[in-house]
Amino acid sequence: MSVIESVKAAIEKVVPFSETVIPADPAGEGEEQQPDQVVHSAGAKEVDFAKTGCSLDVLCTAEQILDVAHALDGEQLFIESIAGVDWPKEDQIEVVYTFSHFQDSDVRVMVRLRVPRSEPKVPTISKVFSGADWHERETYDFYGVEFTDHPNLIRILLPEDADFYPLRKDYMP
Amino acid sequence: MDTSIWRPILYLIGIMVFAGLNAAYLGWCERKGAGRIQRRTGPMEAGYEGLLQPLADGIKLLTKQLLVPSGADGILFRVAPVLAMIPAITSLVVIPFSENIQARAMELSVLLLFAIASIAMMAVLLGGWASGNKYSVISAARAVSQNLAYEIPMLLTVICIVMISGSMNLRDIAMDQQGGFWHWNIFRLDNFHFLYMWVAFIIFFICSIAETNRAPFDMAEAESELVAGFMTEYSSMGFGLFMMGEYLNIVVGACLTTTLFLGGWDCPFGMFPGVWWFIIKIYILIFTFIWIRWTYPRTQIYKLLNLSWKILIPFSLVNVLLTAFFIKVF
Amino acid sequence: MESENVPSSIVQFAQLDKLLSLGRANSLWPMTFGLACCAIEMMCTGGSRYDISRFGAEVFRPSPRQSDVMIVAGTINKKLELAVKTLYDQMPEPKWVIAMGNCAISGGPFKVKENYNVVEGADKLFPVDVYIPGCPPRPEALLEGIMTLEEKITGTRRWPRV
Amino acid sequence: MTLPVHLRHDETFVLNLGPQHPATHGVLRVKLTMDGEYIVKAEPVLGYIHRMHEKLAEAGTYPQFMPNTARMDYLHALAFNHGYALAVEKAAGIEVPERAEYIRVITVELNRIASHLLWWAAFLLDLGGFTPLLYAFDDREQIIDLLERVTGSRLTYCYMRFGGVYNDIDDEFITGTRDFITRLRSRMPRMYHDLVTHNIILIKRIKDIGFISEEQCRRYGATGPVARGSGINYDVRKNEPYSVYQEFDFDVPVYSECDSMARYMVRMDEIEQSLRIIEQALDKLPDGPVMAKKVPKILKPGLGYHYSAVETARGSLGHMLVCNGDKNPYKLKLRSPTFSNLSLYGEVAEGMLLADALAFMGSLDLVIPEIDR
Repeated sequence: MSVIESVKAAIEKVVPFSETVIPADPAGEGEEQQPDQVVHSAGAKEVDFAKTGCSLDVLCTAEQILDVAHALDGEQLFIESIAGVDWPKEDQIEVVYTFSHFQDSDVRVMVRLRVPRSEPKVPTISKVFSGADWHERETYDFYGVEFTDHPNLIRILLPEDADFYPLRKDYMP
Repeated sequence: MDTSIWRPILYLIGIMVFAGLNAAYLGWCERKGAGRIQRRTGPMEAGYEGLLQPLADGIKLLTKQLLVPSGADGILFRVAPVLAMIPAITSLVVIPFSENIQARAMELSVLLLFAIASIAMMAVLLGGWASGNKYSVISAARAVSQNLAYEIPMLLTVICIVMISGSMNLRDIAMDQQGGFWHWNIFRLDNFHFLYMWVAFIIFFICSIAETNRAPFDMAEAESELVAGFMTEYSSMGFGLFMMGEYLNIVVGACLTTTLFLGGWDCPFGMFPGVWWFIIKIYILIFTFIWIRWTYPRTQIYKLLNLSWKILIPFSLVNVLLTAFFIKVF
Repeated sequence: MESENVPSSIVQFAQLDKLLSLGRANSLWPMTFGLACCAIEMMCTGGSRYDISRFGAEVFRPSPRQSDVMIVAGTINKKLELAVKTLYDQMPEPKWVIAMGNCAISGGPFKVKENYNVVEGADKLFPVDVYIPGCPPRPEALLEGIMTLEEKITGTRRWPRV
Repeated sequence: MTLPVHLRHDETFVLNLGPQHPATHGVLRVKLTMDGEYIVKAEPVLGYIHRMHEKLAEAGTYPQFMPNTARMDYLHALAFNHGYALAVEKAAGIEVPERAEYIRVITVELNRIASHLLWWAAFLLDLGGFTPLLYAFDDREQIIDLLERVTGSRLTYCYMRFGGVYNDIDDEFITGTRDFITRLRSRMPRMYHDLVTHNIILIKRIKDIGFISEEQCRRYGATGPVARGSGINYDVRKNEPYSVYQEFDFDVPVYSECDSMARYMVRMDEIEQSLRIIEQALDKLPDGPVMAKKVPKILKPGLGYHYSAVETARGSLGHMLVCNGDKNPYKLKLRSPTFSNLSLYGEVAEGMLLADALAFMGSLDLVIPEIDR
């Protein structure tokens, strides 16, 4: 069994795969203009590596991230990065984790979760992947995402006394 | 006229000039030497081949603001740089430059020299401690442990020389080695001393690099670790005096090595002995100091101490025993 | 330079002043303080091709106490601001500052309306004597900057005399 | 060296290393809690050169961000160029002509050698050896001359374009590069290895210092020479071949000693491997255009997440690009390798002596603007 398949199976145990159907929006953006759009809404889905640079796209909720991290840790993946993406229209902040594998080629797992903008709280995974510590602090620094149970959640790149989250879309100095 | 008054004054002036020129121009030599080793030219624009560079540096350092940091111990902070200079100049008093050129011939000049040399370590200790800077304090602690470790093998090798020459007078030791390089303590043929005296020479030379805090043993001024070590808080001439003291210590170290091991003012082939041989020898040694500095990376403080306690001291002890044995047997 | 504004004193030490300024100009020791990209070009200037040592300025001192000129080689941001200011204050007089690169001059490419963290120019913090434009400036430009600073100190240009 | 058992925590003091310190290669600050010369706790403090690159990426259009990429990792600027170009090309679906890919590989590898040479110089400087710096810079200047010829700048290149490169290489560049390869090959064993690598002081300084286990690398996400020095055979050029790297025959140097010496050897071997790649690329260099035809002036990639990784001299660099069909990137996350590599510093440096900790820090090859972005 290849790494991607076993990772997928491990994630499946934690976050079951599901898809939702949304009716087509006539004025919608993007290339797909089909009447009914099937959207991947939870769990792991294989995507084209050559096109997106990822082999698995995982959607989960903030509560599930710790289990997902344990599953990925069990598969010997290493943490590449944690990023935040601000979606003010949906009033959400997305946290994107990427993991990769040292031995197998073309493995990249992108884990995405969304939290409300008003109360962005995500459990920390720095107990599982020590490297996540700094990445989470950076995400806190830029987006104000609060990583609960983080041992040392303080500003990392900005001055300690900064009171703004510069990468939120509505921030303008 | 009574020469007894003029003699000390002349020697005083002579030593001051010698010390001053060396302290100033060894800096220039170092920069030029480093430049040549590193495929560049070194100072070029201040005078011919940058010969006026020490003058420019001197003027600049003298006219710079002298800062005493607020956390520093005022008196000790000011005394330390002077303490770095004084022993180095004082040591030159007993160095025999040639048969007739010596400021003061003393019976126990070797002892005096080492007694004075330990004061230089005090300068580093006081300067580092009085600065009130953490880097300086670490540096001071390093300097003390380093000096303690390296005084012992150095003195043990000197004991070998004293046993061979039967005197503690530097002039007598040098006189004892006259008449060609096979009489020098390093290659001494009689009593088969050459069998182990070269080891003593190497030990002595390593120790003198360590004693003068030069790379690769510049633990006290480890630039990439301790910023500038004990000199971190020194500006202006305080820093200048430390630098000059360092160069003068090198000169004293080279003079001592020359007198103890390389026959002092003796010509290698036993002809035309004179002061120029002494000068040539010390500058070759000084060049070696510079050469080593710009060639090797720095060692580690605990490895440095291990080198002394685990290698140099046992070897020098064996050397003392061998010396006694060879003197007794042959 | 300075004498144009300062009233002349009764006793003049013209020749002595000249000697002092010549000494200072020929022994400009920079501080080892690389901030960003420009620091690499500053190191190149110390390298054997450009060789800053010809002007007696290769003695990069790590401690501000022993340095005469601070080459601000890179971007200063809000977090670093205080540290740079402290370093400047720690340098003994007389001291000079060279702002190397666009970031140190004005904030360079980071002077945008989204700027939330970059100090727009070293001269917001302390007086700057010589500005060297470029992103990063070439080593020749830094040499020229050093020579301009020498000109500022002594009043005459080293080379070429114009 | 490990921490002595009789350590008394009540006698510790805090040593503030940086932001201006000769060993931190810029403006990193490390808060060290020390017991004598032993480090009880090391805590890197970042952000002293945070230059808001991610914000600037969102502020401008896609091509406008290209010059910024070079200002992050100024030592291996072309790899950052390359990574960003790949990410946008992936998102916008732009095909790059083959010649352009070869030129990209040649210049990126030349730049990698320059970066390793500078690391070598700076590392030796950390260890107190000043002269290697001048020799390495001498060789580095040769590379800069070559790259300046095609890219137009010395350090912060903005050479790559979406769909190719800005400038074609000429014969003089090719012969110059071949001369440089022979020059560096002849200098590597005699100058770099005989004089420095086999130096007993250097070996004693860095052998068994800074032990990073394989597991630590994984937990912290350390990549590049740091991971390869810990026995992990991971190189983005091999694991997820991008550009035309799959065309070349080269080895990934891996040492399993896990100490600073292993990382040193990895980088030294990588210089030789890069020379091999350049040589093969010059031999195989195809003819043709260096820019793709019909690259739209204003790029508007559709909604999507695109991740592209490249191997820089310091490890795996990731660009995560989120597009929303607008003319500027919606979000660009830069996964910089040294950020992850440095994050294990605190754990590893614990219990070390000060001088060893700084030697270990040097072996990580830090470029601070790349950490802070």
